[in-house]
Amino acid sequence: MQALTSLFPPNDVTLLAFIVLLPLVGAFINGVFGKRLGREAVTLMGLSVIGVAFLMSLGCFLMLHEQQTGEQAARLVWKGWDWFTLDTGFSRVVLTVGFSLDALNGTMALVVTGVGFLIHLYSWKYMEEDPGYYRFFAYLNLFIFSMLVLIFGDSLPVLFVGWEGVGLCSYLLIGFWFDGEQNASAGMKAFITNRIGDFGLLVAMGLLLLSTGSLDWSGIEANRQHLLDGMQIFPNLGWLGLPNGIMVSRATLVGLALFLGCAGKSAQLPLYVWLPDAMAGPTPVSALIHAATMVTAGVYLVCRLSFVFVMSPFVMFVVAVIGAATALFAATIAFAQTDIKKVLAYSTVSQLGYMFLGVGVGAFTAGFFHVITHAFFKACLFLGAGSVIHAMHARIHDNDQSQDMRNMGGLRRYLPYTFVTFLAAWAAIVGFPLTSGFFSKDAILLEAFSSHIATEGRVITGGETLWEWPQATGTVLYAIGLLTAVMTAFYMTRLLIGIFYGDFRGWKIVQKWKEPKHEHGDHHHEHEEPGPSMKGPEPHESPWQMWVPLAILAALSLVAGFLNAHLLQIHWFDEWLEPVFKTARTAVEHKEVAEAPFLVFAVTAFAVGVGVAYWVYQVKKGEPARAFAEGSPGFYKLVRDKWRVDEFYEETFIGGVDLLAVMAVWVDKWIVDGIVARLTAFFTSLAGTVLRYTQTGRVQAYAFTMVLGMGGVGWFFFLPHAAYRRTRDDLGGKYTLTAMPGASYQYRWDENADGKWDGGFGNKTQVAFNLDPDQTKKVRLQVRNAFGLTATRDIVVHRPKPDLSGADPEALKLLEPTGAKGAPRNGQAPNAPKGAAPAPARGGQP
Amino acid sequence: MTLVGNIFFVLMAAVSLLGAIGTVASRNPIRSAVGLLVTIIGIAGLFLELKAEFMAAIQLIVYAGAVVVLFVFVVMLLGPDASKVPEGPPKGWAARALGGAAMAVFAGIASYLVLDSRPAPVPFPVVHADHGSVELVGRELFTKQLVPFELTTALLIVAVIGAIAVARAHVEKKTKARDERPAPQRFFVGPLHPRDAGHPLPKEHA
Amino acid sequence: MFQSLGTVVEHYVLIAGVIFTLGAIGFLVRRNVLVQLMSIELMLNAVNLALVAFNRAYPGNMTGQIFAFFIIAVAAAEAAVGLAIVLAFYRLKGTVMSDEGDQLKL
Amino acid sequence: MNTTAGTFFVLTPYLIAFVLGALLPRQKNAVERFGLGAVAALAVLFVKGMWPGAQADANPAGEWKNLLDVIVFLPLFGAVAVLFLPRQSPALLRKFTYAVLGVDFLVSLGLLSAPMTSGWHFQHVVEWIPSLGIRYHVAVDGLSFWLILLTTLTTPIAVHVSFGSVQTRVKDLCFAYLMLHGAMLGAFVSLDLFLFFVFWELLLVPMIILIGVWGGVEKIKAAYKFFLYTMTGSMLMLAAILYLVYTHDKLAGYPSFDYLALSRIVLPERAAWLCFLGFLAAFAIKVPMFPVHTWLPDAHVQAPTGGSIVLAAILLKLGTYGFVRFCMGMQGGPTWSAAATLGGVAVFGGILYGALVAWKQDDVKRLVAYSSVAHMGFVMLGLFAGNAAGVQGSMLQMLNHGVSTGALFLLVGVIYDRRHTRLARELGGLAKVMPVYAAVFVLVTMSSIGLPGTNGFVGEFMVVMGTFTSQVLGPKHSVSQGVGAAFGVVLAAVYMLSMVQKMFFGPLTNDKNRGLNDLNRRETIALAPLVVLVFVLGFFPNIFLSRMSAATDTLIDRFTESRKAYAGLGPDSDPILQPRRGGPFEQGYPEGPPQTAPTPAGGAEALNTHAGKVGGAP
Repeated sequence: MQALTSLFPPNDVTLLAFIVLLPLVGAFINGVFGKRLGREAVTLMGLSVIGVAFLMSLGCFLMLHEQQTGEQAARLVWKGWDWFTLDTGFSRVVLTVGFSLDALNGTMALVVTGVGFLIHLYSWKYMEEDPGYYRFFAYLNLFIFSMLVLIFGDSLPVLFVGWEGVGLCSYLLIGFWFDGEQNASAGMKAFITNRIGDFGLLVAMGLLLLSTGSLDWSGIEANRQHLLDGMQIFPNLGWLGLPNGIMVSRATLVGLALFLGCAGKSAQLPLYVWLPDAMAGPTPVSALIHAATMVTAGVYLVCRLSFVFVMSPFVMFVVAVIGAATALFAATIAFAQTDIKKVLAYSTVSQLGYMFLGVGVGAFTAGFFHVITHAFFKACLFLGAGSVIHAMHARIHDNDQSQDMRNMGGLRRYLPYTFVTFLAAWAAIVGFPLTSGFFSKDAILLEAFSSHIATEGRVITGGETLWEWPQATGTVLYAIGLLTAVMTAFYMTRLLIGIFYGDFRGWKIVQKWKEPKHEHGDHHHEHEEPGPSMKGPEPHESPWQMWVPLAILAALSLVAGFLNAHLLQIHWFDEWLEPVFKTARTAVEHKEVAEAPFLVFAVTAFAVGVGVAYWVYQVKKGEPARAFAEGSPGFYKLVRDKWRVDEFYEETFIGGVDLLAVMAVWVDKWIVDGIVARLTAFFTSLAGTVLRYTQTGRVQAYAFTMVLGMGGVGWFFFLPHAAYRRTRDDLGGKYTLTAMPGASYQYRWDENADGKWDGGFGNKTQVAFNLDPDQTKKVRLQVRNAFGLTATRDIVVHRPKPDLSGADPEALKLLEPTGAKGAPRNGQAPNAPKGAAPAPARGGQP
Repeated sequence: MTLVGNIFFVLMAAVSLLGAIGTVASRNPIRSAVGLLVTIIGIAGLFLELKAEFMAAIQLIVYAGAVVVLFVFVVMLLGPDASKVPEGPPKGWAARALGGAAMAVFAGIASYLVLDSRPAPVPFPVVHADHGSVELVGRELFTKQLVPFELTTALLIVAVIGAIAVARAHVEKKTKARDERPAPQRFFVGPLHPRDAGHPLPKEHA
Repeated sequence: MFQSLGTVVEHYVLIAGVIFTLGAIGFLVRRNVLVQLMSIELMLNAVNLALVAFNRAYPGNMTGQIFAFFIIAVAAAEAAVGLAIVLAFYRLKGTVMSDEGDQLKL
Repeated sequence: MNTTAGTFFVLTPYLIAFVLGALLPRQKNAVERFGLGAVAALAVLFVKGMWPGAQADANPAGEWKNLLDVIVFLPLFGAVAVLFLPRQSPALLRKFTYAVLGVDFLVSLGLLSAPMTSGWHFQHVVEWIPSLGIRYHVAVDGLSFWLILLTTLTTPIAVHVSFGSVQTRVKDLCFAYLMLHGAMLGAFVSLDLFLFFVFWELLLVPMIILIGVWGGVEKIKAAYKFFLYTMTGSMLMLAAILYLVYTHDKLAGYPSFDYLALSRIVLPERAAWLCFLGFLAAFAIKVPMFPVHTWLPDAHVQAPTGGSIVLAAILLKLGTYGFVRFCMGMQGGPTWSAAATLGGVAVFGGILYGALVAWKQDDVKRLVAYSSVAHMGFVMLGLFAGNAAGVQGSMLQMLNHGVSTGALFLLVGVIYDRRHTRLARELGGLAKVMPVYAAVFVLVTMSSIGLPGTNGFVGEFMVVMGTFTSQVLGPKHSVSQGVGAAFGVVLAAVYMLSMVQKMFFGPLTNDKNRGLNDLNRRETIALAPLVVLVFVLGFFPNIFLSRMSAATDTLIDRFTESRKAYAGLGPDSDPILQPRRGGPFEQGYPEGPPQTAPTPAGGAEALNTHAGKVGGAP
């Protein structure tokens, strides 16, 4: 450890760059040369880079642990190169491609590289047969790279690189089997939904830059008090009783925008719809990206910017409420799904809701702890499901069929290792006492009840006080959380029983299965021992490359809870993360409550959920569920169709934008092009049609028109024109009038406009005079030409009063030295008289 | 200025004006051409008066020697039929008459203004003896004005080619006619009968 | 005044103006294309005269005469092409009356 | 001698890299070798730019003043020379064109020897028409620098692509490309407005030839539309230029078309607005901005692939470049006042509307064309934001758009060459048969929609951040337009990914697509530099930004000052000249009335003295 520390001083930890770089190298080599390298080399490359990255992360983590003493937050920093500079006029932000490591992302990095490595190992055999093997590993490595950039990034834009990078990898991996129309469009859906979230993040960055003048963590934290400035988000609406519009603090806007980003990435209401569809990708992808790591990025961001979020109680309320609502909502959908990956997907959404509930009430440590434990048990569940699907695939090469719970049952006999590990992960997620899920979920629920965001003493600049949480918030949130826990226990038990207990129902999906027998309810009993021709290959246990990761993850799901087991007075994780959330925790208020009743409630919830599910699906063989479905078919169908949210979005938002786009195309074609191009063309051709009648084709007619023009010129010369040119100098008060020259013109003037000419006709072409401010003078000019014709012109000259009330201070400054009449004037002033301007300009520069 | 000079000026001015009237007023194009010639000679004389000997020479050589001769050629080539006035009312007479009248009025105004716009006429200054000589103009032409001068040569060549191209009509028809009946190629047979040579037969042989 | 005839620029300009006007009227009034071309030559000559006269009045350089020289060159070219067009026109129409040449119409 | 040697030494590493890259690989033909050499030279350039302190080594004193002349006139003379080559041997014509463009590219690398930290570089001033104050004044600064390099890089690529697909009238093609190339470069380097206008108009000719001769079914109509739109704007701009020159003549006592002189003029309100609108018309049509954008899709759809690449990558940049240089640099007052309104047009008419229309296009090329409208909306928005972040972002986004959209048009051309259709419904599942093509296409798509790490992101991000913090737009509009622009990011993903989805993914339904070949060597060579640039621009934008910053800072100063002077002017006061600023950006200022005709030689001189002596006597 000493050696490591001396090799990498805390302000220049190149090791961080290596951790990030390694997966990128792997991705590049696998992606570009993978086809030629062969499977073994690709496997070696893909696994080794992640393995080494994990070891390096471990090294960094230990270094960090060494340096972090007590409350003082330690940071390991690596600064790469200057990316670009945002010079906004009032702040200058040099964005550096740099990484930093503290307790929060150090823990996260361990999870990402550790779980990532296990899943890489798992994919070795899982994807073995796939022709796009090298592509898969390239994408996976690229994903790890992006994820590491996301969590290591020292500023929001660097984080954003990883943020969108994981979105891209998710897109590519969901659409990995792109020849299916559905897979590809699921990828697109994921990417676009994520992009809506990214839009929020982009807006948040803009507002943060505007408010705090910086984009990196420490800069934002240092200047966060500016976030309490008010901002008017609505025009003045006197008639609505809002004479000053709607005034909110910038923190609220920033927080909402950030949370939009988090909701997109972490599949919260209303942007959760992409995650269940994302299950179209290969199962290891679902485990890695859509359960363990990427989807928790939103929670990570809330934790990372916790000091921004707590500035606005409203935002925290929104985070908590949306988290709770998502948890409940997704759990209801999971009740009726039969695709095992879909069940797990909705369970993921639900668990993510838990995490947001936790961070929303200010329990950042508890929320983040759930991220860690969830990564273990959900990855284990997904990989177990993958193992099951792998086994089913031996019987039927159909993605939908091999994932359908109705075709499984009794698999524990065929897949013993998978069953045991799945059981362990199941125990964790349903909150079996002393497993990891039990501790982390319990902590969140307890804090939901007891914590809220304090508001006293904090006001928006401009006087309005911050919004306060309603009284009952804690209780309601706790109740929802508890209800969700019961439901989680129920549907997870249903899943477990559906897959592993009972009899194997998969015989019927071999090709020679006779349809008529399928229609009757319990017929599959008679086919437990079908003829050899119909039996086909049996489901079989997976090779070691697949069950070893399962075993490790299962073990972790069971024991990881002891890192932070409040029940046993272990607070290691709390203390470890304490420095990170120090700022934010000051804004959170706690009620002191007794823990024992909550423990009872939690265990009861687990017992009720599991017990009911056991009774329904194991004891009664699913009879009550079927009865319920038949009893209220409409409702059941609604739940099975996921409350038709996708269809609702399709009709409203997507349909709306679609309509808008169709209208835009129409407008482009008929209005814009119609007015700018077609209408102009019409008028041009109309003019052409009319004017061509003037074309007689005879040369002399054309010459005649030419002569007419000359006649006009002659007429102009025949008449005298009393034109003049005035030079004015409003500041100095000097005016000259110059009569314009003409052929044999003679002039006479009447300078005081008394009706008497000052003299006879002569060659005097100019008069000059001075005026006082606000003085008006009338001058008359008469011109006589060679034919003796005369023309007269009355000229009025007015000197305006200097505009001293002007808004522009610059103009005032210009006016000041010349305020008094006849004052000496600065030759450099922009309004210098015309004659004087060229001389200095010419002589000014050699 | 000597009296001889005055007389010469008056004479040349009168000659050129009369020639111009003759050009415009004659019914016969040949007479118009002769009027033009007279005008040109008159103007050349005025050039001499203006100490522009080179220009006078050029005026005579190019205009009198080339342009007017070209006009006469064309008039002769077309013959009297070409200038015959076709039947029916002339087209566009109103425009022509009005245009002529307007032109005359305009010229009157312009002349009046020219003469009246200055308090005193601008007399000619004394100039160097070389003014307008061939040497000086040549030097000017071949040094400062070399590029425009060369461009003029290009213009003249293009004009010649263009004139030939425009005037030489129905060329294709002629070549086609020759192609249809190629001349026999018998070189050592002695004098040929016109029929064999491809020429149309004289009347008595037909 | 009489003895100074031909020694002021106005005299020449006046002559030039008259010749130019005659040329212009000839161009406008006459229908014979040949005469019209000759009228154009008259106008060009008038311009030349004015240029040379002004050059005599302001003899700082030779630009006036050089310009007249170029005008003569261009006029020669113009006459050649113009007459060629007249020939082509005659072949087409059998006459040289300009009001027959109104094919440009519509 | 010294400067030539200096230039040579600066170029040496690139030349060596080029030679090595061209000679080392085995069994390659000349064109491939050239491409590889260019890539190697680019790599060296990249390494050198990345090297800490590399820029400090450059010696600004050793600039060769004729460099820009060579860059601009080499292709123009090449175009004339092509006319004298035999039409019957297209191979010779092609080689000649490659040679000219290649040499031009190499020469343009000489620009890199200038650090672009202050003032004009490679400035060259020659009197042209002294009596009107017209000069041949070319120079390069941070604003035009990268656009020149983009041009010299992109045109060879476009030409290379065209030679693959166009087999008819090769001579005319070579002529058009060379002339277009020279004219575009000329427009970028001109600092005399007359010269600028000449080049600006000159490039119309080859472009309508390109569209009208090798275009699609409705090529003539598209060429007309392009020409008429652009011409309309140009004429209004000419009027504005002439008015400025007239004003300068009135104020300073001598006419000048020079940018440095004209940018000192501050006009009173009405005249300023008319002038500004004249310039804006020309540039907004070229960009194109919202109501006058419809020529672009038509032109793109009808143009051949190479023409589309040049049109998108460079020609549109002339509009934005012109706006920066001439509207912001010369018409600060009205530009400032109009910025909020025009920013709204850029957001709603450009970014959002363009994206929506693009989404509903079935013709892939048309879709990319509308995406150009959206992207150029970003560029214009950054300019309207008027702070360093926004303007630098815009300048960067110009390069990005050139690279990404150029590559996209190239890729669309690839499939058009194979299938002779560009309709997305005819395609589908292509990723199966053309994996490399699909990979590159997805990559370029990601760069186009601004995925971080690729080039598109940095520009868009800087523009959006600049918009949020803009003082020019005002507190209310800056935030709302920033939000609008950020939402454009979502729509970009929608239309681009729908296209990728329709073209590449899903089952391979159309039997005609079954036997398609993947990218061939010619196409790969053409794409390689663009793909490299996607990442270089994405990860190391500072290479590019560091050479712009001095110029953008000066521009913004100039913009702010002339706006202040404009605000101080009453509505009906006379125009004024701002005081001289001095400093390196005033180098080459037209100091006085230009010298009239040079002293005559020989006899004429004698005549003059003679006339002078006797002239006074009657």
